[in-house]
Amino acid sequence: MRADLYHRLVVAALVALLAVPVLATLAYSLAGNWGATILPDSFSVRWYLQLWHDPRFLSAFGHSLLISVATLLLSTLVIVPAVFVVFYRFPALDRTMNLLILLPFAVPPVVSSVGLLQLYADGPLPLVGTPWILIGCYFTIALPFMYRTLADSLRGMNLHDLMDAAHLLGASTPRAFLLVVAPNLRTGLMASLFLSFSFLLGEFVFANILVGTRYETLQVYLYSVRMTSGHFTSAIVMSYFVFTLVLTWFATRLGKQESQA
Amino acid sequence: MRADLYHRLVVAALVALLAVPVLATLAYSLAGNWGATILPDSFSVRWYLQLWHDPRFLSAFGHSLLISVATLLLSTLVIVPAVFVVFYRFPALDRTMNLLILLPFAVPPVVSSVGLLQLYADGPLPLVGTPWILIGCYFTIALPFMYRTLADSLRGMNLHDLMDAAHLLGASTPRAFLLVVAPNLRTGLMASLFLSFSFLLGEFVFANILVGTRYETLQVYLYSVRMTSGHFTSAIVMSYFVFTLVLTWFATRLGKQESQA
Amino acid sequence: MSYVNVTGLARRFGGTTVFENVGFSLDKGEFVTLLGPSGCGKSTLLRCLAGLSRPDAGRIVVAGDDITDSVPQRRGIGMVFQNYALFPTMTVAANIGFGLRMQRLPADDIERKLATVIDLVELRGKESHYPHQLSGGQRQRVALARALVVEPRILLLDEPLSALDARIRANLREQIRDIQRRLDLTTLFVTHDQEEAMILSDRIFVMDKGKIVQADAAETVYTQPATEFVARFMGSCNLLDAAACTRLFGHGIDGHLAIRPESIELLAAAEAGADDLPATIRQHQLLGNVIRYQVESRGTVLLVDRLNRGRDDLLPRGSEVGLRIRREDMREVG
Amino acid sequence: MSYVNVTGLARRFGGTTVFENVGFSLDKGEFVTLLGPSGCGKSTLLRCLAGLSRPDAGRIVVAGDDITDSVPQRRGIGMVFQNYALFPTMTVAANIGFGLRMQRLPADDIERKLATVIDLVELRGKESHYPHQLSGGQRQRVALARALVVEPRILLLDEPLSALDARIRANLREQIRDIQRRLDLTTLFVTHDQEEAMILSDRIFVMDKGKIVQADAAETVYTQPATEFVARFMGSCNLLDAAACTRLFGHGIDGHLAIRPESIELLAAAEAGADDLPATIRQHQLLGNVIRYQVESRGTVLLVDRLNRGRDDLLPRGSEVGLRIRREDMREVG
Repeated sequence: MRADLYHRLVVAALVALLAVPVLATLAYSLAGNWGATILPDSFSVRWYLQLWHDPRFLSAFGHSLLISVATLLLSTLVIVPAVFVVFYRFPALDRTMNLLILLPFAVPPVVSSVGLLQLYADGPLPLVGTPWILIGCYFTIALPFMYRTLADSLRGMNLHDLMDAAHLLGASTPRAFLLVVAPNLRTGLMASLFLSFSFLLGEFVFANILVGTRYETLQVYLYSVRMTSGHFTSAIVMSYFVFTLVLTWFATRLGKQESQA
Repeated sequence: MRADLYHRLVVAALVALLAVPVLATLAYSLAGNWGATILPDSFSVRWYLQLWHDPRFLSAFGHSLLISVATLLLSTLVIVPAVFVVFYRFPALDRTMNLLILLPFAVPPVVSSVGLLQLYADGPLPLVGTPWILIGCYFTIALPFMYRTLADSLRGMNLHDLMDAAHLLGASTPRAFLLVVAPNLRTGLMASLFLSFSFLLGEFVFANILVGTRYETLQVYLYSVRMTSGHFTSAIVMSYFVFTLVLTWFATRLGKQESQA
Repeated sequence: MSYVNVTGLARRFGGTTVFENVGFSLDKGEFVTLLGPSGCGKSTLLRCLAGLSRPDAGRIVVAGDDITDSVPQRRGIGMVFQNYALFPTMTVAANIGFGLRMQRLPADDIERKLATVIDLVELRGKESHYPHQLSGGQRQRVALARALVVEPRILLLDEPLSALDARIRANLREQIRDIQRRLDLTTLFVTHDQEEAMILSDRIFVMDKGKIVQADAAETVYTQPATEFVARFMGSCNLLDAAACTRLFGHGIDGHLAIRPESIELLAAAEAGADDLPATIRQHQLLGNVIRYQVESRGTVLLVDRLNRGRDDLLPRGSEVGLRIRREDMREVG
Repeated sequence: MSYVNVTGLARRFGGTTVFENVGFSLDKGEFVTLLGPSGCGKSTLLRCLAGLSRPDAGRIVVAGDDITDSVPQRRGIGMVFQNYALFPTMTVAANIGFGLRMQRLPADDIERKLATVIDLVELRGKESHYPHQLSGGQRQRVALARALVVEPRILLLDEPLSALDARIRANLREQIRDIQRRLDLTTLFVTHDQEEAMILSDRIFVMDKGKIVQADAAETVYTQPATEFVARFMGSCNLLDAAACTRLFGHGIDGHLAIRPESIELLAAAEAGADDLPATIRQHQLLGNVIRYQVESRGTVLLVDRLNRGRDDLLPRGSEVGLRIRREDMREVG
């Protein structure tokens, strides 16, 4: 029983560690005024209204959505066939891929964006300052998430037997892939897309260094307003937090539907 | 055969996409002078020498190492027992943990650091500007990597049977954990520590917003020198890249030794 | 007074009862098999004995010593798991010596005991191998040695053979039985394989839905099943209801009549006497050493086993035969 | 001319030869089992027939049609896999209808054929279930229906029963054989289970190390094994070397003499004649319907099987008995 109590304490401490800042921020964002007292004097939603009526915020949000969605479309089109090819034809490549996808992850954004700045500032491909360079960059960020999740899905099915069965029933390789394998990847793909999406939406360093205010994204905007009222920024934080929660909930629900179907 | 060729092309394209920028940066960092010609006029290592003799660079590097190592020590001490408790006593908690660890990952650094700025700028815990706040922050970043990897390791062994066997042979729960379970976690722990380490070393947003130049870390330094000579920044990029490669190679070798032992 | 006494043992998970009011005793040195289909509660019963699961009621007494509430560490019970449960980061020697190190024995005592048990399970030369370098049979021998070396009062075996190939299973089976006899070790063996149970055991406890429905010597359980379940579970059996009985023997019964296929004698029609049943061969199946006939007599199809003694001996489909069934081979079951 | 003709088939992986110079023929409607231990090359041979693996040499002719170089899609071969290989995101009906949709048949043809085959495998009512909602036996019936509905010229079964429980295995075995007979379908069945092979097959091809070492009817393979390997693999067997032969029968042989335990008759010592061997019971094992005796005669231990006919019939250890072995039950093997 004493051991049990200790175990429960460890878990409770961990949860508290993550929950306390969220609750404090929520209180701050809803506070009309918060002076020397422990609890705020009044509550109001004006910081939220101010944020969601700011045209600069809305345009930055739009830019971010556009870039993220474009990146994920590109990634899906490239990675889904690629991971299938790796597993079906060149399973030995999986090891290499697992190292390769770690590289963009291990080289920090400041370093690689500085590198990219050199390469694409001018010369034959003057991409710096355009959304295109961000899409390229973000592709390499999304790659690890998507490759890993899709690879797990493929590892979890009898890929070769399923393909063999489909072939013997008269399906060509592309048809077998589309009809038999691809539907199995949907859950994994959705999960990794949602995760990549929320990560890309939150990316700051590449956006700031490579594009900056020339095509302002959400994070660059948020960064630039970070020194205005603390209540306002708390409202930003909570809006974002709720947005993420909704996304996660949606992704989970989608995953459940899939597994029930 | 035509299908095969197509498959090879897809894979080759993917590899090239990742390799070309690296090679270009390498050439640029070694170029003494690079005018209008396709290849540089001369090669030299002076950009590397300049970087590795800059005291500000070395002190920032030291700060980063210190913070990263401290974070990973803290994480190991908290997460290893926590994940064991979750799997051994409260396996139902694993689902909750999997959602929980996504949160710090899904809320973008700019947003959460702005939130933390509100909370810890003054008040009872004026942590902003000190390395302590970074260690706390980085702990939540390292959490997902480490929890996931350790959870995979635990899932991969017959945790309950191993513990039962150890109990029947006279071991208490803590001894069974230390002697039987912990050695199985070593490979996974090492891999996740290396991954977290290279990620933390590359973290910029939290470091910049929460601490800035008051305790300058590597990325903050690199960011501040990004507009100096392109050759110099290319040398930075390549140094970092090599450092990461060496770390990865080391981690892989360690993993191999483990699995042979 | 028996060596092990279990009385009124019960275990529930949430609302469902795994088993209830289970009682039995084991003599010192006895080899008893707990036999039943998967889900009948036999593994949970074993885990209760080991202290890995807490019974909701009942008492467990070993050598006069009530261990019902003891922790697993202090029960003096050794256990071998189906999946071996070897410690993957330890060598064979470290695995086997684990229990001795927990007892903080002096190093040369450990050495000596290790050497003995390693010879016993024939693993000499494998001491510094890791579990993943061993075959399934070798792994299970390591697990056995690890349980034996601490000299447990009872050895529990939880389906230790079911992950192994047929040939290795047969060998290891003999080896376990041999070691158990040499050490005079009270052993409780859990399996769902009736052949394994019959070959190994002094007694068999047949479990069905959380109850021990029969506890007897292997021969008795096989030839005199207490219930229809036991009759069905222990090999093939002709189970006749009241109507079939009346047709065949002229008198009905309560419940079922169980007749083993091998206890029915097939006679040429000419040899059959007045007491034998007239019958017709419908089909036959070659099972290897046995040929199984489907024989119809008075509207009932019976299975009859006969040794496979070559082509000339085979009775073709449609042959008229006589069936001789001795009274003592018929058994009424509930 | 046979329906299927395979000649000189060979398959190598890198440097190792899986099989070489394999040839056989199947008649239309024949049920043939490819029997062998794991790793003998039987699955690879099956995959070569299906076109899923490319043979390095040899020809495969089906109904006069050389399909050696055809793609799997055009061979008209159906296959059932050990792990079912059902399409997880499709319902039972969609799984079974997959092959028909690939042939772009009109919707009502598909409906009609689906209905017929679903009745055949007794899956009516399960059409809109997904594979994960089915039991193992049901899944394998879906896989069977999926292979059958396109009316293949040959049906290949790759250990389709080995993932199933004993009881379900026996049922499905009968069902497969029954359907195969009704459709008069040429079938090649791969297994490592000799009992399964004997019960199901018209003929058995025994494979050992990439060679078909015997191809005969089940009875013949069992009673007249061509090699020592076949004798050992098909159930228990007494294999006597030249020395033991000389001691027992007064004359030696080349190779080994194989005698099945069930073909030896145990006689009371008094009944034994001059031609019978004097022997002593050493041990017995209850195998269920059979009791296996270890009997020693002139320094050689022989296994002898006898039907289990109750306690009175049991010969105690140490009894003096006579062994009667008929000349035609002894077989010299290589």
